[in-house]
Amino acid sequence: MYIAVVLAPLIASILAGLLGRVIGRVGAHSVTILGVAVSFVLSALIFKGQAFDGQPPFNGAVYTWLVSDGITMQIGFLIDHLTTLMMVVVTFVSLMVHIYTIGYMHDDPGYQRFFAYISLFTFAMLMLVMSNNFLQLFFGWEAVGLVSYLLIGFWYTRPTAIFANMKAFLVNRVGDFGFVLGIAGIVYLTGSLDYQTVFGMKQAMAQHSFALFEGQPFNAMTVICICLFIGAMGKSAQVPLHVWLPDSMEGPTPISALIHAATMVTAGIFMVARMSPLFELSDTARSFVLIIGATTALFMGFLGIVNNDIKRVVAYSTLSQLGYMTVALGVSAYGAGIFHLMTHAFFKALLFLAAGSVIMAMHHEQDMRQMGGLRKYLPITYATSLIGSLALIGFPGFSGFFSKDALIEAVGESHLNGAGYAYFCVLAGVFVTALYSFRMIFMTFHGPERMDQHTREHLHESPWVVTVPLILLAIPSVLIGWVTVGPLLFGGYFDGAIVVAPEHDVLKEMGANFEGPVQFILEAFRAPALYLAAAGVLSAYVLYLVKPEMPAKIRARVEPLYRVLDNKYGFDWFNEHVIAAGSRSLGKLFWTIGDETLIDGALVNGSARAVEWTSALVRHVQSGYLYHYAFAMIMGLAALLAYLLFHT
Amino acid sequence: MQISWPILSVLTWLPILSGVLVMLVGERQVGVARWLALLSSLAALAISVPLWLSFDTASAALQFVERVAWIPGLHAEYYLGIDGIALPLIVLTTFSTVLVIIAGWTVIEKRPSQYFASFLIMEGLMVGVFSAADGLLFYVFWEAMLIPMFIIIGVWGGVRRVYATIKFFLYTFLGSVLMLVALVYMYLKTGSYELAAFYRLPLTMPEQTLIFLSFFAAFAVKVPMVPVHTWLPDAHVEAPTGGSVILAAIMLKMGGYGFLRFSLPITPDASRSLDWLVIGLSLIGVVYIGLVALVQQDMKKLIAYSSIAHMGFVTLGCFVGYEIVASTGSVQGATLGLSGAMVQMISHGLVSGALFLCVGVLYDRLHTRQISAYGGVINAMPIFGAFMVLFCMANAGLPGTSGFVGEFMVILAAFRANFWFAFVAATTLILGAAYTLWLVKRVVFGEVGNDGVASLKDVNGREFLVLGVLAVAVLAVGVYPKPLTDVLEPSLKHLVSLMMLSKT
Amino acid sequence: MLTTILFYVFSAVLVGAALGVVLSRNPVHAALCLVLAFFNSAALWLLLEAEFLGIVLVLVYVGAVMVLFLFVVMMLDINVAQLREGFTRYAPLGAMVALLMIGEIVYAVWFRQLGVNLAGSAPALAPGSNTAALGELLYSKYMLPSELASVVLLVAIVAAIVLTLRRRPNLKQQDINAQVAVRSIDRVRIMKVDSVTRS
Amino acid sequence: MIGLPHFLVLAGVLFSIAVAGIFLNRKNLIVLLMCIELMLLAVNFNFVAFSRFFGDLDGQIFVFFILTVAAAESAIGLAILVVLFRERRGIDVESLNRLRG
Repeated sequence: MYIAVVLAPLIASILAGLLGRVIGRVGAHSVTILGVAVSFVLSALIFKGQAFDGQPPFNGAVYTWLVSDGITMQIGFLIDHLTTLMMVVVTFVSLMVHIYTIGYMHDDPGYQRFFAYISLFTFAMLMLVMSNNFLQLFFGWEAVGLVSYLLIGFWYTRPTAIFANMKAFLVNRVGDFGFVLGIAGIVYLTGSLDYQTVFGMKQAMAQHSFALFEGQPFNAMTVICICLFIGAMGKSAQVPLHVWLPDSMEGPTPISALIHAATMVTAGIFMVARMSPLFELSDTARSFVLIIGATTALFMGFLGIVNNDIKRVVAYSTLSQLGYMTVALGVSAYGAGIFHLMTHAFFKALLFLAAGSVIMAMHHEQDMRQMGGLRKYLPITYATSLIGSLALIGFPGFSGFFSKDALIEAVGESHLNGAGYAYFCVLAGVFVTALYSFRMIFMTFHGPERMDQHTREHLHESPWVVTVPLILLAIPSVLIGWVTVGPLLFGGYFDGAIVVAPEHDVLKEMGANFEGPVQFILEAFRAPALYLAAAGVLSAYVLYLVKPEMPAKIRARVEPLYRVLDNKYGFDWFNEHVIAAGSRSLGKLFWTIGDETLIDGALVNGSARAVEWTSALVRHVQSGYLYHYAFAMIMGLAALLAYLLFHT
Repeated sequence: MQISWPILSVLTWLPILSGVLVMLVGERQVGVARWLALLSSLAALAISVPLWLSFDTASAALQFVERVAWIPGLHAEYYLGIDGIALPLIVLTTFSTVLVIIAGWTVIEKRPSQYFASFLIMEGLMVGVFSAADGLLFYVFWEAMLIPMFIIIGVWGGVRRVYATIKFFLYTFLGSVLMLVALVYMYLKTGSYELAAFYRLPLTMPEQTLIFLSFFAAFAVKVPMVPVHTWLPDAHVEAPTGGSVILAAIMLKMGGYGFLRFSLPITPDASRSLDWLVIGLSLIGVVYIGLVALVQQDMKKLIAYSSIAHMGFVTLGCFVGYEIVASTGSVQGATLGLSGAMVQMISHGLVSGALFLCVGVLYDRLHTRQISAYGGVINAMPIFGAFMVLFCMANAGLPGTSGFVGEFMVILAAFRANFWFAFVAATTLILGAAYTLWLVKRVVFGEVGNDGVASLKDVNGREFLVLGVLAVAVLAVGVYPKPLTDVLEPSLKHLVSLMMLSKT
Repeated sequence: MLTTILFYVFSAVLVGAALGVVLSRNPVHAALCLVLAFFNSAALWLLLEAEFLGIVLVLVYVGAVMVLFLFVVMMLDINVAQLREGFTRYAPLGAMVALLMIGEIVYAVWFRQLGVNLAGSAPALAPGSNTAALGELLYSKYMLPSELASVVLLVAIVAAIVLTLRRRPNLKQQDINAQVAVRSIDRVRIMKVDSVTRS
Repeated sequence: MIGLPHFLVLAGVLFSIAVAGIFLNRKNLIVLLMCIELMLLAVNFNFVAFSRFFGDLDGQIFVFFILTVAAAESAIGLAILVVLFRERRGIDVESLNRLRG
């Protein structure tokens, strides 16, 4: 039954991909939607079974991939509370995106190919989420990276798209580089790839240490966890490896919603939560995670304020929300992290799809400065994106509120070193998030209409096939928090899957005085976060509606700061000029000097020339004159005779 | 089921004789020659199937043994026998020769019958190399194998083919002459050329070092390892498509096979003391060649350099066993490294063979290999574009394709030996992806480069068949490599036991 | 006592003749000096009681070879003047080389016997004539080599003829074979002539 | 008393003169041939002297063979000379260097 969940989208994608021409456009999207729907229903059933009927978690192998030198590598499934939750989220969002794409990609020549890719993506994500060993996790990890490469570069004739997809794949590969080293470390210590055996031997691993640099042993657990987290950073776009996410907006909007908001980027968070037993044993690794998460949360938020492309603003908000989830993992509040992941999946997918519908209405215009006052023309999109933004900034009662506030409180409680800095970042982040999300709302839906006349006539609400997913996503953005905060956060829903050391268990302390969602909301009025959010909304209102010329003045005064923010802290410049250009010039150096002149020139052709030179020299001895030869003979004879006489 | 008839001799001599026959059929009935070549290569492939099925994967001893006196004076015997290490390589040989003959079907106009004949003869000789269990017989096949490739590159090659083929021939020949010296020396000490006798022969340390270095000279050139690799890009650029497929798929494996069959078991102590040299060169190879591949302008040169980087993994996998014992004291992981090296050889054979075929497909249409001459090929040739992306992903080592399996196992073993080995080896993930994706971006994706590209016709039936079969093979090894590793496991365990015991 | 004097006289003349051959301007002079050299060596050989060889030397060399040389010299009208320049430039080097060689040989033979006892005087001769002994030895132990020697001579003769023979193009010669091989039909032709009655 | 060394020295002197002759003579091929004859004569000298002083007739038999060879050699030498002359109108050694490397 579990295999069906995975195979359904795979078969659908193969059908749509290879037989695209044969089954036509309608055939393609119906096959893939059927496949994803099947896996959604099945995962919902499994979720119900596990969550309500108390079925035990399932851990079994499908087939043995490889046996070598005592290490058996298998493909298998581990279905427990954490996996079922992720499965439901993935399949639900994927279903919404599938339906949404019918409208969005309506007149695109690569229609079947697109459906094939997104259902292939669902297959890869499910393989990643449901795996019970590191090999399959890594397979899912890279397959997801591949499909995102294919999807970002879907319109392969656009130079910016094919540059963005290569960049995305390479940055993911840098993350996978660390991930593979982590896996290799685990295999070195435990001799197996299976979660159960690895978690079983975690105490032994913690004692072990690697002498990376002579004489300086590093705790093995720290090294492995940091390596694994590097992989997560690559996939969930944490600070140094985040550069690919904003560029991945080059791809069609549905994939931004599916991949770059809801599922793929959360793979890193899921992986760290799954590896909680390992991360619990190394404080340094967790504080590393905490600091990276906090920096991403705050500093990516700033970029959101400055950017004018609607999709990029949402992308930066995703980056900062991912920072929040990483912070939650850092303070061992894995449950809060996953809870925020789930709620974020819904309202972020909603925001992306809403942005998509705005772009569709504006005939692929993405610059917010050309928009304004769309409230009248796109009522449903306006309503749903408002709900999404409220959920995003943590408006009391909305899903975002429960997960974000719980997360902020958890950071407050934790006393891991680096928690202070993280608490500050998280709180400042709340203000920044509120500022940029409502800046987006006001610039697009309120204020003067800045678009030109031609587009204004054609402004009309998107067809039902776009708006229905929006509404379907809006509902959970509001209710999901209310319903699930009790059982999920404090009810011990994750106990089976996530192991938290008692002294770190921040959620248990918070859970002590938690009586219900209503009490939680009232509780929030005492916490600073709420007021910061309100301040953010207010300042956005003032800056962008009441006095629209104010932002220009502020920018003039803090010109250098603005320029730093504008070119995204110089990461892109650094990657292009230092890393890419550096390795190219190094390669050229190696090739021209190393290969061409040194090895080829000196050794190979050099020896050939040496032979040629000596033979030319020797040729002159054969002069052709008899007397030269006679002379040579006599000299030889004389020398021989002399040797014979004077030497023996 | 036990094989009664001498399967290995048939597998060696059938292609050679049919090659001669194809040559005799000559230029008049080219059609007949072509079909005869295809039939004989299919026959060889058909024979290799029972070879695989009736191979007993439990024992590490030589199987399908044939032993007849050959040169009594020199005590050299016509002694054939294969074990788990040789079997996959033989099947890879027969498999890729069929593909090469199909691929070169109508493409070759100049003397096609001799073209096919030289491939068949080379196939027979290569099977001979893999199945020879007698030192002299191995050497004869080893040198004879060079001649067909010399002719293929020399006659049907590109513009600078003469320079390339002479360089290729002299380079490999110089190395292997030293090997002959070592073989003769050991013959004088044991009285026969039988490999098993060489394995048992006790050798002092200085002897072992000299013998190891002479073997190293022969096999390092063949692998090719970094300092002696400059012949490969020239040979590949100038070789015809079929030639560079066979060169990449099989010829490079000779070096790796040689290490496993000769250097490790015969001179274990010298290998142990000099393993830092091999590992160092392989790691340099991975990074240095990776960067060099990044800046190539010629597609075939880029793939040639990438295959050098991949082969760096093979040598790393072979010799990492010693470092594992040195650092962890236990042998656990040595066999993993070795089987990773073997799987990497097989997968590299498939993947780079396929990539060369792809470049061949483009070359047949536009007669240029420069990357700048292409762009947006996928618009004109969508099916070919899909194949090209798949094989490039396999070349970058994507899990689910065969490229990943070997590299993953070698990295696991390397980590056990030393963190930094794994660290440098793992950089291939980044470098490999970098140069391959950049190739894909500039060639396959993007706007239609020029009208030449716009006029490209998509893959025809023949090419689709060849690329399709290779794609299936690459995915099969990637998704389910168990049957391959099961064949390797016992012989590699036996090899590790030989490797580790000291002979001084 | 007499033999010593004779030896020195003959060797002196011999060396003089040899120098003459080498240094003479005119090839004819050189040839004649060589003849003189041969005669002197024949004499010396007689001193050594190798009388048959001495006579043979004179007969073969002087009789045949030197005649040949003179004949050739006469036939080819070589202008003597042109042949002589360039001689003096290398004279010192040549002389120095010769002296070096002579010095070494003399040193070798005279001062360092290198284990060979050269000193002793000549042993008594066996009875009977030297020629008879030579002949008997020649046809017993050296039968085969002498046959080979004759073959060498034959080859030389044939080679000399082949090298120098020139066949003039329009030479009218009898070709016996062709004459013998003629058949009747080559020469006789049957004609049909209608009869004419004389008036 | 005339001993074997005397004869050997004489033969040595003859031989050296002959070789110097070859070396000095830059022009005349005939003198060259004569010098060769002279050399062979010196060799014969040695043979005869050794055979006489060691009482072994074999040496003298060898002189026969040297004689035949010398005769054959000079015959062919002169034949070549004639052909050369016919070809070149001159027989100076200087121009005969076509067989160079």
